[in-house]
Amino acid sequence: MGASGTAEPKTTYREAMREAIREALRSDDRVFLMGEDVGRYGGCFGVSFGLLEEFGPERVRDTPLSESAFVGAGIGAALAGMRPIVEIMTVNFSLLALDQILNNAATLLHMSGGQLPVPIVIRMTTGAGRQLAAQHSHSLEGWYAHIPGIRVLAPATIEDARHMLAPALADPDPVLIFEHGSLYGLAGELRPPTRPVDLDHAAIRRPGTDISLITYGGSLPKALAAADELAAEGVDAEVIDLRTLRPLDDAAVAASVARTHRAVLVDEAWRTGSLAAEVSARIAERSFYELDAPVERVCSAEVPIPYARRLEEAALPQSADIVAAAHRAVD
Amino acid sequence: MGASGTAEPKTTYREAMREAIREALRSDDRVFLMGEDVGRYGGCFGVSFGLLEEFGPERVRDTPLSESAFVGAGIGAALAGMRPIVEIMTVNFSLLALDQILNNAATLLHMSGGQLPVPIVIRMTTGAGRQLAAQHSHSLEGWYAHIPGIRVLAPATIEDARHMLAPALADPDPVLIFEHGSLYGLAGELRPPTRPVDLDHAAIRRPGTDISLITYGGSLPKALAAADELAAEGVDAEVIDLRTLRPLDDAAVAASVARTHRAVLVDEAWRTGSLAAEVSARIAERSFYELDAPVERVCSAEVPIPYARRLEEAALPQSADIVAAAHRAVD
Amino acid sequence: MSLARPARTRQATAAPKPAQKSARSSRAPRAVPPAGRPAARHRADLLEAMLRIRRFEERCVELYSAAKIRGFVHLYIGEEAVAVGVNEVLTPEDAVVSTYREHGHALARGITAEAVMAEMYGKTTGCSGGRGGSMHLFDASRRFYGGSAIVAGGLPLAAGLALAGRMRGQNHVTCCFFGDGAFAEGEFHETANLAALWNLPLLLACENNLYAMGTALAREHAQADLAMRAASYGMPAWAVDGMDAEAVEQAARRAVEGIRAGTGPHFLELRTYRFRAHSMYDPDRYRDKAEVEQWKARDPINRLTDRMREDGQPVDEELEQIERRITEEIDHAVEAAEKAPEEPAENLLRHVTSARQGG
Amino acid sequence: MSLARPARTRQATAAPKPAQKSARSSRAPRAVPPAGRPAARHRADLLEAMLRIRRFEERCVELYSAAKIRGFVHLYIGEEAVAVGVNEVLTPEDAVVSTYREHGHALARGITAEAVMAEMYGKTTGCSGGRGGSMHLFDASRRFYGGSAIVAGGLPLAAGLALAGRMRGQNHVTCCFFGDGAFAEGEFHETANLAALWNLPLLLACENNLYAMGTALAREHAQADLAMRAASYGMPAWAVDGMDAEAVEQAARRAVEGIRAGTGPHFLELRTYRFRAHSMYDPDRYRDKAEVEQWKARDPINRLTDRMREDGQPVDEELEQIERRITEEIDHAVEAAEKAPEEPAENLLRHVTSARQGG
Ligand SMILES: Cc1ncc(C[n+]2csc(CCOP(=O)(O)OP(=O)(O)O)c2C)c(N)n1
Ligand SMILES: Cc1ncc(C[n+]2csc(CCOP(=O)(O)OP(=O)(O)O)c2C)c(N)n1
Ligand SMILES: [Mg+2]
Ligand SMILES: [Mg+2]
Repeated sequence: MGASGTAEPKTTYREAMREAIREALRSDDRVFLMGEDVGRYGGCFGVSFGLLEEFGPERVRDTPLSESAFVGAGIGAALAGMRPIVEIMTVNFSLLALDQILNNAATLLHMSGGQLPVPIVIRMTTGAGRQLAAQHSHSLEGWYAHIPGIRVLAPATIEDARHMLAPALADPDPVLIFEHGSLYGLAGELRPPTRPVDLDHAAIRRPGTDISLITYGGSLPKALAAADELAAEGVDAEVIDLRTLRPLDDAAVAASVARTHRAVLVDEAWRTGSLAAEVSARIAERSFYELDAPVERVCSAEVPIPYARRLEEAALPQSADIVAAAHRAVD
Repeated sequence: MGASGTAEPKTTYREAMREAIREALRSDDRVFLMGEDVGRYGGCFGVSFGLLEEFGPERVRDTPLSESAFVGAGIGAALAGMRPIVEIMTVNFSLLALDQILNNAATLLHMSGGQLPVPIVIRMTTGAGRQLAAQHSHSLEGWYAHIPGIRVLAPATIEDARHMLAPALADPDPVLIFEHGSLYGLAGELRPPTRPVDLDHAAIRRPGTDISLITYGGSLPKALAAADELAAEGVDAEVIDLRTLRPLDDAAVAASVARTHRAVLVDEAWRTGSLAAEVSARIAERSFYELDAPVERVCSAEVPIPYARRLEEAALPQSADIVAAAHRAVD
Repeated sequence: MSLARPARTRQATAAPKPAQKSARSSRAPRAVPPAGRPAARHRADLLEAMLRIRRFEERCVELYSAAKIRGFVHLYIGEEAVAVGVNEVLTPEDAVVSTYREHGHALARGITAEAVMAEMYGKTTGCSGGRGGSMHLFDASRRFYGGSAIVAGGLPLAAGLALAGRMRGQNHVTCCFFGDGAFAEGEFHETANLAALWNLPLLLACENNLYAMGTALAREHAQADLAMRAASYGMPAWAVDGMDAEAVEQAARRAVEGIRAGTGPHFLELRTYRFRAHSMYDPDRYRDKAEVEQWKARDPINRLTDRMREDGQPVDEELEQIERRITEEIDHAVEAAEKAPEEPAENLLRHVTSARQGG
Repeated sequence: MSLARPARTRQATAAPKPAQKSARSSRAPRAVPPAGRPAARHRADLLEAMLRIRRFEERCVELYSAAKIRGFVHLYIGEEAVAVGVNEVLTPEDAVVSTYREHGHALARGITAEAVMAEMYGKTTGCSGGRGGSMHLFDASRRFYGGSAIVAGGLPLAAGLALAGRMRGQNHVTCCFFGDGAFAEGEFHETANLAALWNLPLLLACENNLYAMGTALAREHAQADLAMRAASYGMPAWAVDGMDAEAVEQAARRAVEGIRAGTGPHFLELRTYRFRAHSMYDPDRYRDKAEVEQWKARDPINRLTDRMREDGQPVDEELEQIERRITEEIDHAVEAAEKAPEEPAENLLRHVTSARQGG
């Protein structure tokens, strides 16, 4: 990867993320990176490789296996004026720090009557698909999107991986960034942002007129593949990438549904209580009279994700499932 | 409270719960109660008062402040053939044990290919309304309802408080029971169950024809009050108590909506990502062509629940909000 | 209940560890007054600070009965020497993290009775704008970071405040109060290890009042010598008589000097007792009345006045003046709280986020 | 990286505690064979058990490269003496809780290479029906409770298994394996306290291999003498040479005898080292190659064979036979796994709940 800090000719999602962190560490001495194995090991998924050498152990800080303590310490450091980027290896381990996130990070500003903003960024890997079995395959970002006081991001493209971190760090409130494990290897040209990167709006990744495929994160490539397949059949699908899971960009969803009158929601979480349920409820509230067919949800089966490949594939949303759901909605 | 074990003339929700626990301890020596202050103190909300004296410290077991350890120990004891009832004082502290619940209790059966059922019952108080402020007012049962492998109960009546525990203990899988803090004082006549108590079905708490008010737990009294108010205006509301939050009784919801064609969902959780979102999504999927108006949700405002009474009242669903939502749906 | 006896200040038996990090004994000689403040004056200050807390909370009890204050209220009565003694050695730049039993910490830190009372009334003039209540007092200007109702939840936060101070090159100390019950939570252990590993400027002030709600120390902890266990993390740790403000102050001074000198976190086990129930909801059925009376005989306020008397200080006049000042202060606080405005419901969504309206 | 040196078995410096709960020293004399088994035979058994693990995992590496096995795979190579030594003293009625680095524990416990291999192939004949994979091996009939991929997540479970045994009047021991990294998690501390407080029949077997992924012991722990810290909970705790199967067996026997005699939980710090990377994904860039070589010189398999040779046992013929048996066993396991059926996708929702179909 290059070191220029802005646009590069060819990069991966992993490198884009790393470059974003590097830029943050360079440009603001209040920023530091902290988490398990972010330093010597180079990050569980290699995101922070090389940063320890560049910035030293004070600013690229390996922690013991103590999720609650180091996430809480990040919150405390943010209270005291730092801009910590805390990496939790994966969302699966974030449960151990959930109390700190919900009861401290998300709550201190309000509880203190506005005195204590918490400018922390917490990054973690999410999702399934690599045969890591039941305890290592969660998609819990929908839970986090339930919590008032925080912002939840799900970069699904190289551009968002590269450009969401700076505004996240500029946000005075806690921001959680969910990086789907299957995206790190995504490679492509990193284009400079076409408009100033904002964290408030969903993106239309593929415009279309017949049906809206609404998704985020690791499911975006699957939705795009499904849209291609549908196009071949003559169904023109619009693909919406939510990007920000909290606050949700209702307007973008409603606008898309107003164009297409049909929606398929794709979310790798278990169906019941998924973020897709919330999007569906909002469509029902806001676009009730626009809908020509029931909203479809393509989610994970309600099962602890199994190891065996065939079972795991059956448990997770696949492009074919999206296509089938679109057929149901269009027919 | 009486000691007869079955029906009593006059009782409270708290006493009904206690009687259910007493009966369980008496009738099965594999059952024990474990949690913070369940013994000498008599339970944070007085539910287990007197049980230590009756059953001794082995079976009514005070634990240190170690939510993860004692919930996990309950899971281990269940694996080894016991039938633990673990009390987590309140849902607010359950986050510290969430990893154990999600990654062990809910997962071991599947991960082990069916070898390891986990017959544990975990009880906890939930909800707001007593000016306990942001860290003590959560309604997170919707999160638990997201987890495959567990059953989630929300007894909202004295009868359910008294009679849900036995079938919960008989269930070979983990069962979570959420007791809304505002219900403990509920007093009334404890009628013997009209039909065998089951954990699979929602209950119609008030039949009606014009609109369905669908709720559970601590919001049931509010929904019933709203129904009375609506009745005075000539609107005949049906009140559905979900009772079991996982698995949801879709059929009961769909049947009610098929009768009334309008629905208001009442849920004390924050609106975004609430259980009400899931119910709304299911109505959209199953009853799309039955609906005459958008489904309404009456939930908590998206704010850490404030201490000040006026603010807390404004944050939580009130009967008046339910009535107003019903008006919107009916108009 | 063998452990629920008044404990003498005594040497913490510490495990062997690196030379500069040894547990030392702490006895309870008269505290050395801070330079420039005569001993008699200093003692009167300690006394006033403790009495302010005592009288303030006694008023809270009345107001709670009158339904002016709601929610969970946890009284500090009996434990005043701890907050007051520790606070003496902290500077305004130091940071404090507290628990739900925090009136004493807040008042000792200098948050006015008016601001605390208004908070408990849920008024806009409260130190948290009425949104926090008794369990969530905050004052950013005094670096008082509240106010946590999740047992042990403040500990990681405190480690972070300490870390930030160090990274920013400030020589500040962060003091975190927590209870004997909190010591059983995993978060305490993770934080103790992190703080010792990173050599953070953190004072771990464990208020061992022998109970976590209704659970006595011996039923919470396999090994009840908390200072010794803390020492196993490789940090200096003492047990201190928490019923003696001067002893607390002296122990805290030594700890804070060590912390400022760069020797990393220190642990104080402050042996104390709450004279009242756990909270206003608690029927207090799990303790012997005799035990409570035994501890009341060691009331930190009487202890200090007795000592002043022994040393020939004119304590009775002093007391009269102090009591008058405090009564006025509290009367005024109540009056002001009564009159203060409530936040209108339209403002419900304020302060959920800084950047945008709502959550 | 000063702590990442081969450690000698030595006395754990324990904090003072009640008389029957004292930390004792453990040296590494030749293990006393279980009654009725001649020493030579016993050693050959230990050797075979270790070699089975070693060869099995070497095959796993090949199969992983061939994409027959997927997911996360954590090798135990180098640590075999721990699983084998501890297992020797457990009865079939005892319970075992393990981690994601568990092939060794599973094989030592008697789960067949065939069942483990099939599991890693994701086949229905696997010991978890193919749903668990390398990190989640289970065998209820052997009271082998897996298989946890959340670091420290098995510890509370183990306490509960121990509690249930005691409540049911059985004299069983529960053995929980976990790493030096897990010792930093709050869950370890909560569990240690609970177990000691309730005097549970629990063996806490801490596999200190000096690293948690890429983080060396000295960067995880402020105080790296884990046995000493465990002793602060008031339980007997030893450090043991985990590269010596006989030393491990002897230490475990003493601990388990104590546990069965009712003296509550015991802690063993088993000082060991993994010769391979943390997992198949790990490029292993954080350790000195020289350090790895130094530890390989202490290979527990060579250690035992050398000792057998010294004592005049005919180890070479023995080895030849063992290797032949094991090769056959593993060949057969791979063959069987290759042939075994996959669970059809229609059965996806099986075993989510026992009572109903689906979640
Ligand atoms: C994580 C968590 N568990 C349980 C509670 C309920 N609770 C509140 S205070 C308390 C006792 C705490 O005891 P200790 O730490 O000794 O402090 P003390 O109240 O004695 O000052 C308990 C169990 C809580 N608030 N948070
Ligand atoms: C709670 C949690 N945090 C992080 C991880 C990722 N992780 C897996 S293994 C491991 C290292 C554990 O080290 P240790 O306990 O020493 O066991 P070892 O791998 O050395 O056998 C880490 C950080 C995890 N699985 N669970
Ligand atoms: Mg206490
Ligand atoms: Mg290790």
